[in-house]
Amino acid sequence: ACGGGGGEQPATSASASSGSAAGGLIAIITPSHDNPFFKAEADAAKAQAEKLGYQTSVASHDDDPNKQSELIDAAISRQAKAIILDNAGADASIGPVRKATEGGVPVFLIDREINATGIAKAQIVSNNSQGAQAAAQSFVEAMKSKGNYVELVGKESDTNASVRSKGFADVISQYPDLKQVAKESANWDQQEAFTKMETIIQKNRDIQGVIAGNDTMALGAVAALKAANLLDKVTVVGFDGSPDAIAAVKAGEMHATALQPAALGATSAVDQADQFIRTGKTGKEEKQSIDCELVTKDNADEFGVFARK
Amino acid sequence: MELRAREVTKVYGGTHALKGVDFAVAPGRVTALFGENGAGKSTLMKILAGIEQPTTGHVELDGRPVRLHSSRHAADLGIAIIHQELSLCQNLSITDNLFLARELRTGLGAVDRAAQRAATRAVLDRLEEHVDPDLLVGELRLGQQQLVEIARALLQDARVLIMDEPTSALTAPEVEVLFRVIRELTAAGVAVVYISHHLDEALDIADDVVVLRDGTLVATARAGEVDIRWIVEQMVGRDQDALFPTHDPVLGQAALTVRELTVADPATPDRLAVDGLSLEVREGEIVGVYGLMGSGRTELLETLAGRLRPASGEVLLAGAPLGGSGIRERIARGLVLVPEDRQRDGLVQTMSVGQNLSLAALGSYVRGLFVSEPRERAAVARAITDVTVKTSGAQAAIGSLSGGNQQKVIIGKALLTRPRVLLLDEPSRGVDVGAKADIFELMAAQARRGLAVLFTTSDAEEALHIPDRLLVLARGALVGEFPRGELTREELMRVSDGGTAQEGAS
Amino acid sequence: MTTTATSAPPERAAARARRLSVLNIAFELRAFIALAVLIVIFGLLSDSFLTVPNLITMTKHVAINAVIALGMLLVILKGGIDLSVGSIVGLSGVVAGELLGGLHVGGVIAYPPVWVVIVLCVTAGMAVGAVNGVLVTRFNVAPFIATLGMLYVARGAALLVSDGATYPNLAGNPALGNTGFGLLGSGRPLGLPTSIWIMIALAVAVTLLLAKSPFGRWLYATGGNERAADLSGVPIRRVKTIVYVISGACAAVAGLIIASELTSAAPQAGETYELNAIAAVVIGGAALSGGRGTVRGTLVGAFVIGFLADGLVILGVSTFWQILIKGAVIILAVLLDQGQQRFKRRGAAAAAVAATRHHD
Amino acid sequence: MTTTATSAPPERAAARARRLSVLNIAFELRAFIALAVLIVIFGLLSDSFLTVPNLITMTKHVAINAVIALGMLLVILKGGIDLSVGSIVGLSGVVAGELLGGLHVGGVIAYPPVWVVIVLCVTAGMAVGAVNGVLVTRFNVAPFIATLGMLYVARGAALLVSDGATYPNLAGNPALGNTGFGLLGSGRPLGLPTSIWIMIALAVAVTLLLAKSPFGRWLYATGGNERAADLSGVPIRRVKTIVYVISGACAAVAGLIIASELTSAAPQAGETYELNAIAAVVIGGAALSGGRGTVRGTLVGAFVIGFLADGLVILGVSTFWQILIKGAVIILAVLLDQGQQRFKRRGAAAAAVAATRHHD
Ligand SMILES: Nc1ncnc2c1ncn2[C@@H]1O[C@H](COP(=O)(O)OP(=O)(O)OP(=O)(O)O)[C@@H](O)[C@H]1O
Ligand SMILES: Nc1ncnc2c1ncn2[C@@H]1O[C@H](COP(=O)(O)OP(=O)(O)OP(=O)(O)O)[C@@H](O)[C@H]1O
Ligand SMILES: O[C@@H]1[C@H](O)[C@H](O)CO[C@H]1O
Ligand SMILES: [Mg+2]
Ligand SMILES: [Mg+2]
Repeated sequence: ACGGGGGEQPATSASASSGSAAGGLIAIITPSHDNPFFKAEADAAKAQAEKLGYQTSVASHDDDPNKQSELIDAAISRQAKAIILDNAGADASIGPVRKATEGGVPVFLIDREINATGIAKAQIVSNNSQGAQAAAQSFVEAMKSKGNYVELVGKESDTNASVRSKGFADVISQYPDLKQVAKESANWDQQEAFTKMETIIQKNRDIQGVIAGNDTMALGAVAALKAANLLDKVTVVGFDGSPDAIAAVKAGEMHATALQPAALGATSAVDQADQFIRTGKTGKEEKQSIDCELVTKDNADEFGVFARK
Repeated sequence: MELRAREVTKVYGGTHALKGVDFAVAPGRVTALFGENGAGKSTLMKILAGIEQPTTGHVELDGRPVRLHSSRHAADLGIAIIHQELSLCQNLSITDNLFLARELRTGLGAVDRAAQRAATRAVLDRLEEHVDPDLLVGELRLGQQQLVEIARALLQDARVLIMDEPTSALTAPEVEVLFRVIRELTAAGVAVVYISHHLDEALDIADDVVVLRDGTLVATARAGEVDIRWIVEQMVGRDQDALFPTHDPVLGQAALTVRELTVADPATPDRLAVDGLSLEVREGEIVGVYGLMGSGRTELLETLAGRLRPASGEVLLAGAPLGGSGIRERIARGLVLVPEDRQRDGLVQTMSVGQNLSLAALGSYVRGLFVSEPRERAAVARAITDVTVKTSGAQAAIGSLSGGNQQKVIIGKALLTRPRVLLLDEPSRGVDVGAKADIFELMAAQARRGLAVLFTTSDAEEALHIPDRLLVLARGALVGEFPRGELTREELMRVSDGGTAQEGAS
Repeated sequence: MTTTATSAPPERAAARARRLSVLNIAFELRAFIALAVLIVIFGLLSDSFLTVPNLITMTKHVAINAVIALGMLLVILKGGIDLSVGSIVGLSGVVAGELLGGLHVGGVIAYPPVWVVIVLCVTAGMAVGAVNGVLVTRFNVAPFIATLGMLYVARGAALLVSDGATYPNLAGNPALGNTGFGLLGSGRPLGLPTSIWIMIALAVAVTLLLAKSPFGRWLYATGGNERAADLSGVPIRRVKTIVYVISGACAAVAGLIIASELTSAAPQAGETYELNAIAAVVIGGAALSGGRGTVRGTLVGAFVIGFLADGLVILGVSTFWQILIKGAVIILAVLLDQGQQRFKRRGAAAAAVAATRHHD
Repeated sequence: MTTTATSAPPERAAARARRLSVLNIAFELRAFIALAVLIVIFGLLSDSFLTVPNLITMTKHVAINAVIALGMLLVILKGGIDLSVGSIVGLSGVVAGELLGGLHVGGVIAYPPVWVVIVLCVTAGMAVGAVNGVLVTRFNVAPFIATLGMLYVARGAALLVSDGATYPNLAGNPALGNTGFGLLGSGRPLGLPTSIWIMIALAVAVTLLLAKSPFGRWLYATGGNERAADLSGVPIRRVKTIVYVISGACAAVAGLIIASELTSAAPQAGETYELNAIAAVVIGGAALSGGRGTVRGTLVGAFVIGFLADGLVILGVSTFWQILIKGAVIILAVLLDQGQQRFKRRGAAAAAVAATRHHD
């Protein structure tokens, strides 16, 4: 398949057993491959692990905590050297992460935190709060500090959704002339965001802005606004910095997105895992946050797949 | 125990099944209940057995009004019923069926299989049916299933035993065994109600005779004082001789030729249902096939119609081999089957009378892409008059018709395909005398028009009177062939189970 | 000793029967009633609900489910069920994405025009349907299981072909002669979105198919009594296979509409859509056992589900309540049907008693 | 003129019956065969598959689906289907989370002990099942629709109660006397995880229920021929209601196991689990039309699905292939059944023809 925008990463198609056998197995578990964000982090982790001489296995838990738990069991059974995990819920994942740790398999979290420390060896997440605030700041400027706006929220079970929502609010609430006319969850999903946006427009066409918890939802909103001939009057801001969103920023359809350096986070998680496997230490704090970068028309050319070029 | 229905009325949807009927059964006697299809016999029995509630009126037990809430309640009061339609679970063993909802239990509350099995053996022995109690009912032949149904009623030690068409699938020897058991029961003071469309058989066993017509009780008598002619008159107000039309065949070419046909039984494939059978039916001829249950008549006809695949042999239509063609192609070439089981194979219950009639010939009403409504309507209207269906119109729901009229619709459907050969599997089964006469008249009329008619029957009188030529089948093989009038009833009986008896004895 | 039921005087009973039969007709429209109730409630609670643009938008949303449900109706009329439609929605989008991105044919990249893309997507849907049909008819696999298996197979295929990625830009390129895909979603011939026209066209086609063509009659007969249909010469296997093929085609069309609206195609599109389609058909009065059901009812069923979802969003009802209310409405709509049938039966009995009272 | 067929002497008929039943048993093992094939393939391809700890781990995973499937088996034996089990899994966890977090009773907070929590969770599952049962039996709603509605209602309820949030720490507090919940998931009496013991206990209980109790006979009868069962005095409504209640209870137990293993409860847990449970029952040889199916088969079906999923993960097969292969295996397992039956018929027919030829 010639992957679309999401798949442009020069995927290492090396077989799982490539590299020196000495390395052992690193299990990479992410929510699902249908979001370019998850795919990018899985691809980056896989590439880095194989570069370092490990075997890899890539699996997805579809945001089902029980399935995640089973995948972790499988990794323990296979005596994986480490697990790189984008988890299925900040609370629901604590038990399984502890199980892995107790089973001798260190866990390195990426993208999403869990509500416990001292269990995972590392929690490398984007600075969602900072990114959301940066996105909101840019949003406010484009809106000239006034007007009606809609917020699309992510999946309720994902802490990132609420952290970002709060980050948006922290900034926007300082501008009394910015009025939130609707706030709907679209579960990170493009089609759902499209339908909900269309309906919201029917309730109120007097909308000047849309701020979304991730880019798939932002792009769904763009499609709806375009269909309603409202896009040129509405500022859309997203989150993730997915290649599709960057293309939309370049095309002037979106105003901005907060890019999460997913590739960096995943690579660095693998590096730390490697370090830990070899030395028993990561040499880093457990909680690490990577700042997001604001992508606008001015700097859009500087970015590739969830990373600076 | 005396059971009585008082002024009982029953309304189903728009039909008035019973209109103020008074009916009583007496201990130690067999009451035979007669009536055409839809006269209300089963409905009356269902009310006595607690399965249906009367719309008005009530049931009395030993002179006291009772409300029988359920079949279970009636059973607890000593009323047992053998249902007209088999009501067995095919997926359970004989024993499980006999004790369903009356399981014997061990001290721990578990089902006491050993005790149940022993009791099952005993009751089956009484019916002279020696089969393994652990066999699934679905593996039994229809007649054996009916015996299981009877056995279940016997097990209940009822004081009133209602038998609604208990023998429709039984062989003559099996019927005799049943009659012996009935006499034992009445001797012990049990009241028996006996319903059958085999009028002679019912009159044989009866002490009292009751006739229902159109939901009303029209006559009662002592069995010794009446004969079949009288009963038929009471049932329909018409003479029995009208039942069998005269038919002088004008024979044409061979329309249907069958050579050395062998068919495996679809239910139990390691048995042959049709075994090296050859026959021929000519244009204008009515050929009958007589045989006992399980003799393979249905499989023969279904194979000819293209539903079953033969293991070997050849079928020719007007001299041309049919080869492996399917039902659709055979209908197109002029061969069509009226199946044995109306509800299961004949009717589409969700469609109207008209839609059922036109179904098989729909292609001939098509203009362009669509079915031409005027053409279809005209054909349907013609069919309704031709086969004399009594209905409020082509739009009526098929379920609103009586059994006989439903059967006529199926025949009408077959005739609309303009067949050259008409196959009818037990066209008179479960149909009352009036409709029977109509159906035979129809067959004769079609034969006069040059159709070849091949039909099966389980009724000896019909077998002797209707066909121009009679074939007798036993265990899938042809055991005899007789022109009309060359056979007596006794000879027919001997030929048809003769093969069985000789072989079984050897 | 004798107790008789209270017997109303004949005239009164007859009047009651007449009244009941009027009610009957009213109840036959129960899906309409459910829809009317929804519209009234939402109309009262929100000013923006009963505006023309909103009705159009909601209808556009309904169209996707309605298109799938029309195919599902045929399968259900046959007495089957098709759980694979949601996956076909995803697969169809993926095929579109793949083709619009260009086909590598012997070293060069060919860009098929949009109509070819559409035909091939629908063909892909029909192919999945054909597999369903063959499994059900030739191999006697229960429809629930055959299409459940294909639910996974088609979804897996969509994910494999796309490598899990979304096809981002389906607008096409004038230089390559493959623009126009977006019109399916955003076009508005005569002021109505294309998807509504597609729904209308499909509804008319299916209505004609069911009411006028021999195939329609065969389908009702097969669903009503397969054995009887078979013996009447109805080509039941063909009928049964074709309904799955049509259902697959309808789902593929829905997938195309979605991909075109978003001008992007995600392999996971359409998850759980089968449930909405089945619900629409059943709310519309069809029997899951086959042989009973209409296009009109199915459309109304789809409107009930779609208007409910959008109305709750307009009212700002929380997502969680939306889920719960949807379940309750599905059950209530079907309960209405039961109530109606019980009522009808009682009415008919009353009429019959009244009639005979007259005669006696 | 007269030709007579050979007639089998009684002994031969008996022998035939015996032969057939041996064939039957051999074929009844087809799910076993599928399982054996899987085990051999995975065992050959991966060293870590056939290790005792891995087999235990996989069986633990199987247990959750098996527990749900055992309840589903009863519903399917009755000729019904229960789509709401996945939502009950989520609801049960939420109830546990809510109760372990303390009940506000008139100003004070009460912490019920773990056994009370378990009882109440199972009761909640039974309550949903009872609603399913009442809808199906009293209101004649088709099982597919009734339980589809409850799928949404129960999920909505779980989300509303929890406000969408996960209950984070179900370990309990010694001070409050409500510890021990985690043991359900992490306990290992006699070296096996508790969930495996639960599965075994439930399997034994359901086997006894089906094979030994009158209720079992009634259930098979109701599924085989409801009208006949009714006429025989089987309390069919009660039977039908009870199977939904049991199914709800089983799903709730599965929800408890999951919550306990994760020591947290998410309201969205169990999504689409109904499909796995149905697949297990059907792969295990049950007929969706009712009246046919066994506990043994259902367990094997659950093992097939579970071992397949885990085995593919261990082999490192990509998620997308996993989905596709799962669908293919469901279809193939059921095809095996069809092949078997056809085979049986053809073989027997050939034998019959051959036998008579010999005699002639
Ligand atoms: N459940 C029912 N619903 C509607 N109508 C019914 C029902 N049962 C019977 N009827 C109608 O009531 C009438 C009497 O039927 P019933 O079965 O009692 O006749 P019967 O004398 O037993 O006929 P047969 O000889 O065919 O068994 C018929 O018109 C029949 O169509
Ligand atoms: N040995 C058997 N085991 C199971 N079912 C049988 C057996 N023999 C016959 N049957 C079934 O009993 C019914 C009647 O048998 P069959 O069709 O062979 O004979 P028939 O002469 O047509 O009898 P009928 O009077 O029922 O038409 C059929 O449904 C057939 O499948
Ligand atoms: O951070 C990720 C991404 O934003 C994605 O778009 C949705 O899931 C979140 O957890
Ligand atoms: Mg009757
Ligand atoms: Mg027959």
